[in-house]
Amino acid sequence: MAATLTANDDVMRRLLPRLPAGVWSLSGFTVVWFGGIVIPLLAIILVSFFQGRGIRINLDPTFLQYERFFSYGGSDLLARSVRIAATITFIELMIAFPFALWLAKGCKNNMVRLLTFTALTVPFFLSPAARVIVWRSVFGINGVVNQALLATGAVDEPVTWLIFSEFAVHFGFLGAFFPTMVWPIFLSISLIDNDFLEASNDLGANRFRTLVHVIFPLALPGVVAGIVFTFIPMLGDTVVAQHMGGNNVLMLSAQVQSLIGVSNFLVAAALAAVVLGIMLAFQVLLWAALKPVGGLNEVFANLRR
Amino acid sequence: MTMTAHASETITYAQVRPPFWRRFMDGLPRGTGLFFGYGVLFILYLPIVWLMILSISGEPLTGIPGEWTLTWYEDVIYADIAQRDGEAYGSNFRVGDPLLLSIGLAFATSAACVIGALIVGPVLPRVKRRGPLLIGFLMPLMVPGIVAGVGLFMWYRLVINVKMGVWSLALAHFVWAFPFALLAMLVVASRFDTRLMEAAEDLGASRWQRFWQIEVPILKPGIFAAGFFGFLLSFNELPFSIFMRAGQDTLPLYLWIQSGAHNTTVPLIYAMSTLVTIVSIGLTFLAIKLAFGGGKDGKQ
Amino acid sequence: MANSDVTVPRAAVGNGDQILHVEHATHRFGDVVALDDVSITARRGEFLTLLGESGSGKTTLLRIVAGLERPTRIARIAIDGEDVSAIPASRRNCTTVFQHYALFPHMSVGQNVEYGLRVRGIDRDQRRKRAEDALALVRLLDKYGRRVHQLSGGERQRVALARALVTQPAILLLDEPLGALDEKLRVDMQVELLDLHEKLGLTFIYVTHSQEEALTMSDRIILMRRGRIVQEGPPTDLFDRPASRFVADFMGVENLLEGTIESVQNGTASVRIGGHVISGAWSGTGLAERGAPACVAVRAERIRLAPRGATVDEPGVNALPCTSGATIYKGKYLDQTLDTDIGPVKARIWDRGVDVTDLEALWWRESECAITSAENGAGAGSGEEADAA
Amino acid sequence: MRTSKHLYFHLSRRNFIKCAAAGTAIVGAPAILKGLTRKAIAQDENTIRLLITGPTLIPGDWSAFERETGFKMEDTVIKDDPGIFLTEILVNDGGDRFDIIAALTGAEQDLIDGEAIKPIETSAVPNWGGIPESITQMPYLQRDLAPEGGYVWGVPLAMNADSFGYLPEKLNEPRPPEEASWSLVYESEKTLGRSSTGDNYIYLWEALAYLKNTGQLEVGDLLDPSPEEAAATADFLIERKQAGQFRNFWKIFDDQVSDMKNGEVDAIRCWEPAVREANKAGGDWVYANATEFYTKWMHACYIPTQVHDRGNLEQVHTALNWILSGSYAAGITPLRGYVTGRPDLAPQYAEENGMGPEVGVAIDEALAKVKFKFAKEDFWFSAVPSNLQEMQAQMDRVLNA
Repeated sequence: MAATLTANDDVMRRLLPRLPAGVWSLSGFTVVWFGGIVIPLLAIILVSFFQGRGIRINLDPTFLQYERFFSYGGSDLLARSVRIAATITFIELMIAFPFALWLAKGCKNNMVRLLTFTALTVPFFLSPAARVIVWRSVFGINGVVNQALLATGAVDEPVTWLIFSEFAVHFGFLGAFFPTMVWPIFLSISLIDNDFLEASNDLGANRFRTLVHVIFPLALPGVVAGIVFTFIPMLGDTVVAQHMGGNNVLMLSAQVQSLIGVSNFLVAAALAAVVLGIMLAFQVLLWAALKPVGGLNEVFANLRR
Repeated sequence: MTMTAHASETITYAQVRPPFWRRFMDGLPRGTGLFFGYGVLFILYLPIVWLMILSISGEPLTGIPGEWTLTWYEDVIYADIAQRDGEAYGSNFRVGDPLLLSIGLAFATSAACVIGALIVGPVLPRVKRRGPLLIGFLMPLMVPGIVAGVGLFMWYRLVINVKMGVWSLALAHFVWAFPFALLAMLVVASRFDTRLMEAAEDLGASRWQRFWQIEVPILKPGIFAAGFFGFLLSFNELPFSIFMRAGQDTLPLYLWIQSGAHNTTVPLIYAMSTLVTIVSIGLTFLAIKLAFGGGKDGKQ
Repeated sequence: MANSDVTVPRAAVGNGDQILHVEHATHRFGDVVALDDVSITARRGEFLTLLGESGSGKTTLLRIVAGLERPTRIARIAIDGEDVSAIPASRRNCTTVFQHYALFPHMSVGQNVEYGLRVRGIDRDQRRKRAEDALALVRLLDKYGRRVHQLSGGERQRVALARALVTQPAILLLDEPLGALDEKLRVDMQVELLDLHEKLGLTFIYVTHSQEEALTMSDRIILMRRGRIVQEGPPTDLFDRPASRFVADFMGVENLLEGTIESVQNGTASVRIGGHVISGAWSGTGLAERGAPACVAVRAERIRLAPRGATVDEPGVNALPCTSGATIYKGKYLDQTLDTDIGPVKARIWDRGVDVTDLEALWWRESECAITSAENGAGAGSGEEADAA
Repeated sequence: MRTSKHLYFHLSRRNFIKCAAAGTAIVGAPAILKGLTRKAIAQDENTIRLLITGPTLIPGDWSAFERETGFKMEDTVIKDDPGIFLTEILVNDGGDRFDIIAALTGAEQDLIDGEAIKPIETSAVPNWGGIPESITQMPYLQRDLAPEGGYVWGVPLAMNADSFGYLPEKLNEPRPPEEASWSLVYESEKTLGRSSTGDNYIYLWEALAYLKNTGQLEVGDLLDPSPEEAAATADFLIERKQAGQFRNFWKIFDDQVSDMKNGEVDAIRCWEPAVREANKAGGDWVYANATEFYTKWMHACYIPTQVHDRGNLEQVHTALNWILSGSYAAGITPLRGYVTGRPDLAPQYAEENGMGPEVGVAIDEALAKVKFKFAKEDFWFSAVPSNLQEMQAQMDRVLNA
C-alpha cells in the first residue's frame, strides 16, 4: 500500500508544489480576486487621469478631472460626508457596544435574545427607501411631531429643521446603521470565554476595568469590523441623504450617482480615487489607533487566548 | 497570567481617585446600555411599523393613516398573477421575477461568501505579508459602489469584452458582500488555533476529515456570519448592480427604476415592504433559532 | 523531493530491536537551519528523551517523526521497519501529546479521546469501549461526558495522553507535555508517565528542555544544540561524563574550570589551570591531546572543604587553596561561593556543622570530576555515532 | 507559535508562479466563454420587444396593442438617466435585445454616432403624415447629417410642456388659463422657503430659461447653453438657495407628491401627473400656464440597427404606427396629461370604444395644449446637450452650496 501511495505522491509532487490545501486555495483565490476585481478597481484610478467623454477615453494624462471635481464643491462634499458618517459611526459604537455586550453575556432569556436578533436582522430585508420615506410624514411641516408641538403650544410656527436638514440626515442614519454595528461586536464578544470574565470579576476588577482591560481588547476585531460595516456603507448610502436631506445635505454617493447619470465617468473616477485615498487614510488612522495592540493586521491575526 | 496583573492594578486603582469619566461610567445604572440599545431599535422600527399601518391606508403619501384598504396589496400581488395569466391589469408593478432573482442571487452570494471566506479567513492570519492581501480583499469597500460597478463593467465589457448577464450581477454582489463576509470570518478565524489541525492530522484524520470535523465546527460562527452577511448585503444591493445588470432586474433595481416613473410607487413599496417584513421576520426567526438556539455554546 | 541522491545505509535496515530510524534529517526554515543532518534511532519500549534549549531542533525532529513537518532533506525515516518518509502524518503509526494539549474545544472529553478511532472508521460501541479504557488508564473515566473547558490543566493533559494512546501507536511522541503545568503537578505527572511507560511497554519519545526531567525519566537522552546532536547516552553518561563544556554546563555542572591539557594517561587527563594541575577522567569526544584547551567539570556537591590547618595531600585528590565568599541559604543546604586564585568555585554544603568562615582549601576526588573538551560547539560527527549504534 | 507559523505559508517564487498560472487560466475563462454567450437570442418575430422609460408606459396594459396589431408586446423599463440609457444601448448592445427603443429625445445623436439606430422610413408609418408641424419640426426628431440630410430618426411617443404647480388660493395667484410666473419657484417673496425644484441639469437649464426670459442673463442659444451660461445660472440659484428660497431639491416623482401633500411647499417645479396625484386627496394644486416659457420634452421611439437584419421590420413599423394611433393617445393622455404625436386621432377612438366623458375632456385639454403650449417658441429640452456634464456639474455646485 505504502509503495503505490508513494508513487502517486511523487507524480503529484512533480506537478504541484508541496503546499497544504489551504495555501493552494488561498493562492488561487487571491490571484482570481486580484486579477478579476482589484485590477479593474485600480484601473478606475488610472482612468481618472485621462480625458474623454462618456466611455470614449483618450489617453492624454491630465489632472483636469480633479480640478473639475474640486471646482464643483468637491471638498465641501467630502468633508460633509465624512463628518456625518464619522459622527454617526461613533454614536453607534457607543450605543452598540454595551448593547452587544448585554446580548452576548448579560441576557439570560433565550426568547428575548432570539427576538432581538430577529429585530436586528429584518431591516436588512427592507428597501431602505421605504423605511426612510416614512420619516418625512413624521417630521414634515404637517407631520405628527409638528402637530403635537403646535397643539401643546411649544412652538407657534412649525419647526422646519426636523426634515431636509443635517439633523434629519443624522437621525435617518441612526436607526438604519445600528444592526451593522451590533452584529460584529456581538459575534466577537460571544466568543470570549466566560471563565475569563468571571476570573476578572473574582479578582476584584470592577465593571469598568473588566470592560476596558478584558472585554474590549478581546472584542477589538468585532469593533473594527463594526466600524467598517457601519462607516463605509453609510458613506455609500444614497437613500437617507436624499430623502431625509431633500438634497439640501448632499453626500458622496448622491454626487456619484449624478455624475454617472450624465456619463461623467472620469470625474466619478477622480472622486473614487479621492475616496480611496480617504479610506486608506482612515485605515492608517485606525492602524495608528490600534498600534498599542499591534496594528490593524495584528488585531485580526494574533488575538489568541 | 493577565489576571494577576489586573489584581495588582486594581489595588493602585483603589488608592487613586479615579477621573470623572470613570466614576461616571461606574456610576451609570446597569440598564443604561440596554436603554439606549432598545431606544435605537425603537427608532429603527417606528418607521417600519408606521409604514405597515400606512400600507393599508388609502392615502399613504400624506403620512396620516386612515381609509383602510387592501388595494395596494392587490396591486402588488395581482399585477404579477395577471401578467402570468396573460391578462391586463392596471399596474405594471410586477415584483415577482425581480424578487425571485434577488432571492436566488442572495443564496448564491451567501454560498460564495462562505466558500471564499473559508478559503481566505483561516489562512490569512498566518500569512507573513498579509497587509497588501487584506487591503486587496477589502478593496471594494474603499471605492464608492456605483463607481466600482462602472469600473468592473468597463473592465469586463470593454477590456475583456464579455457580455453582462446574470453572471455579472452575481459577481457584483459577491464583490460587494465578500469583504464583509471575510471580516466576519476573520473575527472568528483569527482565534482559530491551527495546532488543532495538526493534532487531528496526527491522530490520523485525512484532509477532508480535518476540514469537516475540526475546522468547520470551530469556525461555525464565522461561517454563519459570512453567509448571513452575504445574503443580506446581496438582497439589498443596488449601486454595483446598476451597471452590471444587463437587462436583469433585482428587487432593489426594480424599485429604483420604478422610482423614475411618473406615477406614485410609494404605496406599492409600502405594501411590498410589509409583506417582506412579515415573511422575513418568520424566516429570520427560524434561521436564527437554528443557528443560535441550539444553546450549547451561545447560551452560557 | 530528492530522496534518491542520498544512499540509504542498508546495515541499519531490518534491525528488529529498533522501532525508529531517522537518517540524515536536515530541515531549514528559510535561512535558519533547524536540523542539521541528524540521525537517531529508538529501541522498542525505550523512553528516549530529546533534550535541548529552545531552538535546538528537538521539537522539529519530533515533528518530522510525527510527519507534521516535511524535512528539507532526509535519507530515510522508518517506523517499525516501514519507510514512512513519504507518508503523511495521518497515516503514521505514532501519535503526539502536544505541549498545549490541543484538545478540540467543540468536543466532549469522550469525543476527543475517540477522535483517532472515529477517523479510522471504528464503530461507535467499540470506540466508546476503547476510549473508556484509555480514560481509565489516566484515571479520568468519570469525566467522559465533560466539556474540555470544564477541566483543569492536569486533567486536560491526561485527556490529551488518553487521546494519543487510544489508537495504540507504535511510538508515543510527547512534546514538552508538562511544560504548561505548575511545579507540583509536573512532578505528579512525571510519575504517572513513568508508570504508563512501564505498564504499556510503548516507545516514548519525549521532548523537554529540563535536564532534571530528562534525568528522572529517560532510558536514554539525546542532547541537542543548534540542530545537531551533542551527546547521547543513558542519563548517567550525560550526568557524569559530559562530552563537552556545553553538555556539562547544560547538565547543571556548577563549576567549569578551563585550562590546557598537560598529560594524558589511561583515560585520565591532567589539566593546568593557572598554577594548579587538576586531574580527572577524560570524557570528551575523541582523544585528549596535550596542549589542547580543556575544561574541568565538577559538581558543587562534590566539593569538600578543609578547615584551616588541615592538609589535603592524598593521591587521587584535587585541592585548591581558598577563602570563603558569599553564602546563599537554600533551606536544606547552603550554596557557598569559595574564592580561589583561579576564580570562584561553588560548593553545596549539607552539613550545618561545617564552619565556612576559616578555610584552608577545597578539594575533591579525581574520580568525582570529568575533564572534557573546552569547546562550546556541537560535538563532532553526530551522524557517525548514530551509525555505530 | 513556532510550529504553526511555518505550516501554512511556505510559498517560494516558483510555487507562486505555478499558482499564478492556474489563476490566470480561471480569470481568462470568461473571455473563452464569450463565444458561447455571443449567439443571437432566438426570437419570435411577432413579439415586439420595447425598451421604455417609466413615464410613458401605460401601466401594465398592452391589451389594446395586442388586440389591434395582433403582436405581442414585451416591455422592459429603464431609468431615463442618459448615462445609464446610452450605456445600455451602446455598450451592452441593447439593439440585440430590443426592437424599439423609447427614450428622451436629445440622446439620439450619440446613438446615431454609434450607429446603434437607423433612420425611419416614414412612408411605412401611415400615421406619421398627420403629426402637427410644431411637433415634426422638433429639432431632435430630424437630424441633418451631411451630406444626405433630413433623415427622420425618431417617432414621437409622448411629450409635454412642463411648468410648475402652485396653490392659487394660498398665494393669491390666478388660476389657469390665466398665466403665472416662474418667479413663484425662483424668486417670489411669497414662496420664500416654500418652493422646490429638481436636483439635476434639467432644472438648472430651466432656471437659465427663466433668467433669459426675465432679461437677467444674456443667453446665446437656449437650446444648447454654454458652460459660462450654466455657471451664471448656478450662481443665481446659489444666491436664491442661500436666501432660503428652496425647501428642498427633489429627485423623484414621489418626492414631488409628498412635498405637495405634506404642505412643505406652496410652489413647486413638478411634473403634471404629480399635480393630479396631489389633488386626489383633495389638494388645491394647479399646473401653471407659465408666463415665460415651457420646458418641452418628448420621448421618441428609435429603431435599432440590428432590427434591419432580423426581418421583423414590418412588424416594428406597424407597432410604431400604433403608437401614433388614437389608441395609445386615448390611453396615455387621460392618465398623465401627456400628448402623443397624433392627439387628433384620440377623440374618435375614445368615442368608438366608449371610453367615457372624462377621457373626452382630457383629450380636449391635450389638443388645446398642443395649440397653446407647444406653439410657444422657447425651448425643447434635450436629454444630452453638448455641455451636459458641465451643466450637471454646475447643478451639483448648487446642491453643494
